[in-house]
Parts: sequence; C-alpha cells; structure tokens
Amino acid sequence: MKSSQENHHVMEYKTLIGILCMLLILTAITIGASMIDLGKLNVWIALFIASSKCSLVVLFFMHLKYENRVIKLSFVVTLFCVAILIGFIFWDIAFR
Amino acid sequence: MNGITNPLKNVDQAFIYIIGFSLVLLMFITALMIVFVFKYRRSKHPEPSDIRGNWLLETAWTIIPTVIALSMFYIGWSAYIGLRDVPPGAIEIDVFAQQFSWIVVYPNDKEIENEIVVPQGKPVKINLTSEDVLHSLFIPAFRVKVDAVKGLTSYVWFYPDKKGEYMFHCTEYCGIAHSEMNGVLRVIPENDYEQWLEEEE
Amino acid sequence: MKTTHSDTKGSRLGMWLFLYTEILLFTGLFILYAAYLKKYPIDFIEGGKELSLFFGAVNTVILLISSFAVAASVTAIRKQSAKLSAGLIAAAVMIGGVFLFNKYIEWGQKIHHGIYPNAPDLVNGPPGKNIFFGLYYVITGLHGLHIIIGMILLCVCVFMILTNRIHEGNDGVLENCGLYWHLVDIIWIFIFPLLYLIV
Amino acid sequence: MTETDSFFETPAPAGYKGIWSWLITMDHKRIALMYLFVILFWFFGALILGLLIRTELMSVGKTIMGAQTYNAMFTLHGVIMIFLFIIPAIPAIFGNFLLPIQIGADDVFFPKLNLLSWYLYILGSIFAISSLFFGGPPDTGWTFYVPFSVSTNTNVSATLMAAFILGMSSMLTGLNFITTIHRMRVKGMRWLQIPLFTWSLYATAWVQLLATPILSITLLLVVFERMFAIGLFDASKGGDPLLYQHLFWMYSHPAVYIMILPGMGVISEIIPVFSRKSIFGYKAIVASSMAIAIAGSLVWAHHMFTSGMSDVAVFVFSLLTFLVAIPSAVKVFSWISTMYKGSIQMTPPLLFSLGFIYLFSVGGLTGLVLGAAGTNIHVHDTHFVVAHFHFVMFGGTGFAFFAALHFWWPKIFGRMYDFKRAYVAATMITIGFIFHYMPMFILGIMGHPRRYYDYMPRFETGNMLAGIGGYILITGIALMFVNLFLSFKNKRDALADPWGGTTLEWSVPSPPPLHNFVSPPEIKDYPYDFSDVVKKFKPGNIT
Repeated sequence: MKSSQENHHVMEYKTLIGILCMLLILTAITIGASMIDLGKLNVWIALFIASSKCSLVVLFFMHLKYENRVIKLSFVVTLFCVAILIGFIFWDIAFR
Repeated sequence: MNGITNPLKNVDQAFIYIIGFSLVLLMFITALMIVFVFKYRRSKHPEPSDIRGNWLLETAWTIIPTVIALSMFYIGWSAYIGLRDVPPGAIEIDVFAQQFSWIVVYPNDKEIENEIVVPQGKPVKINLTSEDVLHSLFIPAFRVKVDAVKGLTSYVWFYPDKKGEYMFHCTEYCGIAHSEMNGVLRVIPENDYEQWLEEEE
Repeated sequence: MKTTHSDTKGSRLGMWLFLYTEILLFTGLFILYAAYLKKYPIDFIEGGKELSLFFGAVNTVILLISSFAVAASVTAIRKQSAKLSAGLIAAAVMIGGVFLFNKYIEWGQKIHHGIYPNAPDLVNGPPGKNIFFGLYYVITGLHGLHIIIGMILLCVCVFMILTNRIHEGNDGVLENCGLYWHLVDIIWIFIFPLLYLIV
Repeated sequence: MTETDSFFETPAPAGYKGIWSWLITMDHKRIALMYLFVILFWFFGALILGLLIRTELMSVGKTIMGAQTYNAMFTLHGVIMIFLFIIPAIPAIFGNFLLPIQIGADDVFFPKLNLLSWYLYILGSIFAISSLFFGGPPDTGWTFYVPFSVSTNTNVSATLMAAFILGMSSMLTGLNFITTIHRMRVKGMRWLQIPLFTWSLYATAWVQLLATPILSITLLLVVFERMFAIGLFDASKGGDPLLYQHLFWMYSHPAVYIMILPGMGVISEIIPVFSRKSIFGYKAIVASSMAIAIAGSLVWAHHMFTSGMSDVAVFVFSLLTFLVAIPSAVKVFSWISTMYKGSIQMTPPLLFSLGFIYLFSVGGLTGLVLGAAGTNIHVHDTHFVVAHFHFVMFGGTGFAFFAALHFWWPKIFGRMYDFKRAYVAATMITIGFIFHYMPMFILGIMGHPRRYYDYMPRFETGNMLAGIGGYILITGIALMFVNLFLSFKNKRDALADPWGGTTLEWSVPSPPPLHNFVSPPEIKDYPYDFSDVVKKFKPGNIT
C-alpha cells in the first residue's frame, strides 16, 4: 500500500468562511445588477459574476489552486472546449 | 448570354481540380508503397537502416499539403459563392416539400406538384421550405442542393441554359417513400413558358 | 497478488475527468440556451420575469452554504474531527433536501399556472416562451437529478465517516464526493442568472 | 499455479471457476476478450444487415424486402456498426488488452469501472435489440434527425437510450485510459517513450471524454421530445431543427476520430515491426494524433453545408476541415517513409496495413471533395458520401481492426494462424471492398441519393457491381475469421515475440500471465529501437 500522504492541503475554516462571504456578496451583486436595465450588457455582467463565483468555488472549495498541473491544465482545456462549442455555433446562428 | 456565368462550370472545375490532385497523390503514395515493399523485402535487404526522422522532410510534407489544401478550399469556396449569389432578375418560384411530394407555386399562384417548369436562359431562384420533416431538393444536372426545413426558408438558384428534362430528388431522408419523392424539371423556351404560366390546370 | 493501490491523486484525477463530462453535458443545454436567447431575446426576458426570484435566490444562497459545509467537512476530517465532518456533510444533505423542496413548490406553482411542457398556454403562446420554459424544465430537472445523486453520495460519506472508513489519511472518497457536490453548485451558479435574472 | 501461468489458466478473482471467472473478473485482459466476443457478434450481425441492404439494391424495384424493412435495416446497420462495433472495437478490445502492458502496468487504473463499462455496453446492446421486439425497429437512420425522429411511430426511444448508454460506456473507458496513462506508467517511462498505439488511445480518450456528453444530452432531449413534446427542436413550437444537427455533429464528427485514431495507432505499431526499422517521425505522429483530436472537434458543421445554415459558417467550417486533412497526411507520409530502406517482411498484418494505407488514403482524399463547399453541395447525401465514409471507417478502421487481430492474435491467444489462408482472405477482402465501394463514388457523382430504397434504372449497373463486390467482401471476411479460429485447433504455439517487436507487450509471454510482468519491465530510451531485434533475429525467421 502506497501511503496517501501526498501533501494534502488543508483549507483553514477562516478562509472557507471568507470565500462563502464573498460568494454571498457576489450573489447579492448579481441580483442587484439584474434590477438595472443595461440592455445586452446585463447578460455579460451576469455571466462575468457567475464566472467569478465559479472560480472561487473551483479554486478554493474544490482545491484546484493546490492541485497538480495535470488537473489544472485539463480543467482549462475543458473550459476552452466549452467556449469553442458555444462560440462556434454562432458562426451559424449570428449570420443566418 | 446576358452576362451570367453558369455556376455549374465552376463547380465542375473544382471537382476536376480536387479529384485530379487527389489521384496524382494517391498514385504516388501507392507506387511508393509497392516499390518499397518489393525493393526492401527482407530476402533482398536484410539489414535495415536506422532512420528515425528527417526534420526537413517532415516540415516539407506538412507545409506543401497545407498549401495544396488551402488552394482546394479556395476553389471550392469560390464555386460555392457562385451557387449562392443570385443574379438580379431571377424568376422566383416557391417550393413546399412535404411527405412525400413537392408543391411548386409560381408568382401568379399557379400550383403544380412534382414538376418545375422554367424558361430557358433565365436564372431561376427556388425558395424552399418544408411542411413537416426535413427534405432536401437536389437537382443533379445543376449541381444544386438545399435542405427544406420547417420554419426556415432556404434557396437555390440555377441557370438553365439548355432545353431539356432533368430529374430532381429528395436527398434528406424523410420516411417510407423517401425514394419516391422525385420530380421533373422541364426547361422550355421562354415563349412557351409564358404561355404555360397562363394556362389553367 | 494485484497490488491494491490507494493512489488518491489518481482517483481524484479520475473524478475530475468525470466532472468534465458533466460540465460538457450541461454545456449541451447551455448551447441551446445561448442559441435561443439570440433568437428570442424578448420572450426570454418575459419568461425570466415569470420565474420566482425569491425561490431562485434562496436556492442559490443555500446551495452556496451547503457547498461551504462540504468544503469545511474536508478540512474537519483532515484536522481529525470526524464528528464535525459528518455533521457538516449531514447539514449539506439537509440543505440539498430543502433545495429540492423549494424546487418542488416552484414547479408545482408553475404547473398550477398552466406552465408545463406541451401545455396549451405555452404551445399557443409566443414560440420563444415555450422554448424558455422547455429549457427551464429540462435544465432544472436535470440539475435536480444531480442534486439527488449528490445527496446519495454524501449520505454514503456520512455513513463511512461514522463507521471510520473515511478518516484522516484516507479521505479520498469524501473529497471526490465533495467535488461532485461543488460541481452541482457551480452549475446552479450559472443557471440562476441565466434563467431567473435575465432582463 | 505459478506466476508465469497465462491469464487463461489463472482465474481472476481467485477461486471462481468457469463462466464466473469471466463475468465478475476485473482483469483487463479478460474484459478485453469479453468485449471481443460481443463486439464480433454485433459485427457479424451488422455485416449481414449491410449485405441484405446491398442485395435489395442490386436491382430496380423490390428485390427482397419492402421499403419499411429496408429503412429499418440501414438504420440498424448504422447504429450497430457505429455504436456497437467501430467506436468500441479497437479501444475496448486491443486498448484494454494492450494499453496497460505497453506502459508496463498490471491493470487499468479503475478495474471495477472497466467491468462496469462492459456491462453498460451489454445493457446498451439489450436496449438496441429491444427495439426490434417492442414497437418496431427505428427507421430514422443512425443520425436520428429531428423532426422525423420525433414524429415517427417506430420505437426510436429504445435505440436512443441504447446510444446514450453506449456513450457512457465509451466515456468511462476513455476516463479509465487517461487516468491509467497518467498514473500507472512504469517507473522511468517518460511521455515520449510511450508506444504510439497507447498515444493514439490517449488522444482518442480525450475526445471520448469531452465529446460524448454532448451526444448524451442531445439524444436525451430527443427522448424527452418524444415523451413530453417540449418543443425544443420542433419548428411549430419555436424550436430550431438545425440546432439538433449542430449538437449531434458536435459529437458525431469528433466520433469519426474516436473511430479512426486507434486504427492509426495500430498501423503505427505494425509498419515499423515488419520493416524492422524505427517509425519515421515519432514525435510528428504523436503531435498529429493530438492535432487530429483537437482540430477534429472544430469541424462538425461540415456535415451541414446544405442544411440551410449561414454562409459564414460554411466558410469557417470548410476552411477548418481542410486543416484537419494535414495531420492525417503527415501520418500517411510517415508510415511510407518508415518502409524506406527497411527490411520488410510480408505477413498478414502488414498486408492488411498496406490495404489500410491505400483505402484510407482514398477515403481521406475523397473527403477533400466533401470538405470543399462547392463540390460538397453536389455530392452531399448521395452514394458518394456513403462510399467516402465506408472507405474511411471500413477501409480505415475496419482494416486496422483486422490488422490488429492478426498482429496481436498470437499474443492474446498464444496461437499462430495459417498465413496462406490469411493472405487469400486479405486479398479477397481488399478486392471485394474496392468492387463494393468504388462504384458508389461514380453513382454519387451521377446523382444517386443515399438511403434510397429504389432508384432510376440508369443506376442499376453500378448497384449490381457493388452488390457482387459485397458478396466477395463478405466471403473474404468469413474466410479470415475461419482461419483465425482454426488456429485453436492447430495447436501451433506462438512465441512471446513472433514478429520481432520492440514494445513491452512482446517482452511478456504469449498469452501474458495474470499480472502481466513477472519482473519489472525494462524501459528503452526510444520505444522503436530495433537494433537488438536485428541482432536477435539473424537471419529472420518466424515460428
């Protein structure tokens, strides 16, 4: 049996609570932003805030910040893939 | 002939260009393969050389095919543009595809089924839509094809410069009688066409 | 004998790979959302207004808290306080239950108001609205299914912590189940503004 | 029972006998053989369906079946060949068997998951058959295009669920492979020492992992559409049928690379071994595998040039399609250069590989005709396309599969087959293949649409020729399998390394023992270094 002691990162409770607070604040901001009508910009703001929240969860709750390169890199690849799939379909629908 | 180039010529040229290049390449590959297998067979050539790569060669055979491929793309794309750019003054005909027939409606509301009649020497634009599932209008003689989609109007145009009768088919699978969903495209002289258009069924 | 390897790094890699497939699964739906938002911007805004901001916001907040609880429980197990860890997970499961209960009420209200797939009001109304609610039901339904799966996984974790099969030094299972729960949370982070907050 | 006993003689898990030592096994080699068994079953079934289709088309009008039967048959032929044969064939059989051995591991990373994948495959199979007995076999074509797949009365849902489950099976296999390659390489094996077959599986696994979920959700949506009439793809309710096609091809085009990449990996193993010479441009082949995997995911909409999508999209996707051609061309050139100044020994696996290079080149080059927008319009959805993708999938992956069977058969079963019969079979298969599919190119250019139950009389000669070719082809395939199975009777034991290979699987006994490696394997600096082999096999002779 190999030991599984490969430097587990322990997140401090304080950090976690800090992250949670930030997440809640961002939630409030996104609700607030949706009250103001900025036209098309609204969607982008909402997506930006959601992405920030998502980054917080992924980096700290899911420990991605402390993971090895393989996982970090493959996660970026996946996001890239998602962006391509959603983006490339607009070659069609935006010009139809 | 009123300055319109028939797009099918470009399409055919693109076919010849791409298939020609491909045949040359294919023969080259096959010949090399056969020559190597015979020339370097073990009984004749028991001592293999240890070659693991050649930087120059590998770069060359990445770049040259890229150039060829891009030229093919360009020729294919310009042929496609010809199929999409409808010249002004085209006759517009509406076609409705349904399981399993084609309803053809002329600007004066004349309606016929499974038959398209067009005058010789005038560009024709067909606006196509579907009443139910997907269909696709394919007129092989004019190298055109487009899907009929419910809720979407698509078009093809072609230039009938010769008289005659041509088949058209459905090429998007649409059910049990898919293969029977054919029709005839008749190209007739312009005078006959005007007369035909006014005729009652 | 085959060595029974306990390579937690490897199983975590496997879990992440699995999460990628989940992300791509929802991407399929978000592609549809993006395409239809482009096609029916007005109807989507109208549809968004009919959804209850209250339920959406509450569910967002509680999911975030449950995510925190799961993250904290991993910390707890590493600090050798198994009881706290189990408690936090149990709390997360309960929050998941509240989430589902809210969802149930919300769906119930919608269905009561004649908004459900293939409802006459929707079919005869503006096409974009039908699409919006079609997506709403599919996305939230699939997400709800993931919540249920996540809750089951977390329950297993509670059980394993209490029977000392997850402990400090062997917390791979807890960590991986936690990852899954966080992913479900992330997906909701995107669903919430896209469905509820669209203006 | 000793450590060197083959995995056939060592039950895994220990203590179980007979069928149970297979059904609950977690040994990657046993699972590979279970895959072999069921995949061949489906392959034969779908071959027969294909033959019946071509028989029906041999003459104008009704020949042996009605239109509905015909439609169901080409649908099932497609679904079975794609989801139950080509996609799993090489990864699930040879990948499972060889990947761990090639990287010096004793199993895949998640053995239980591996077994689960097999059971998911079986469950998918059951769903696929069930549609035959409940509600009538589907008649939508394997593409399940909406709105037809939503409105038809046949039991499409069962088939959709089958494809969904099979997708999960393939996804989990990919997940397993990636983790295995990352975590279980024997100590000292660096990334650029991994054999090319494993590299190709690695590239494939990423596509399996990232593309399959899109198909899963799409098929699920069609099932929902059929059950609840949501209207997401229904034009009369505001849906857009074209979006289905986008989503479908987002998976199904990359799936083409899931099918062909492992085949290319097989060829990259075989050519150097029988040329007794290092593969030409190892790094270029690795890079092209990854390039194909990435670029192949960006070109899905080239299946939709006539669908009514925007011209801008046609431009972009046509351009990208031509760029995918480059890495494939690089591979073909590398294989041929590998033979240059080699010491080539003709064997059945090599003959199949040469067939692969030729047929795959034809398939790839005709792909250029389809990639160019202007020419695509004319030949799209005609027999030209049918011929093209059969050249790539059957002439490519199919031949690679046959080559792999002949190449690794002695390793897997420890038995050598008869060469003469294998040559006869390979020749028949190739000739039959060319007779079968070449006429379809001509038919397509003449304007013969695909999925046609009946056709114009002027297409009859071509269809007749294709039919005859089909019979030659299938006779050759039958002969090939008879020959392979006869090897069990001959009792000609194969050596551990009958061909003179350099990768790790040739360093273990044939068949391999349960734990693959009795002592830790030795890693060469370069996986295709033949200098030792050349010394050992002087003068070359095969047992």
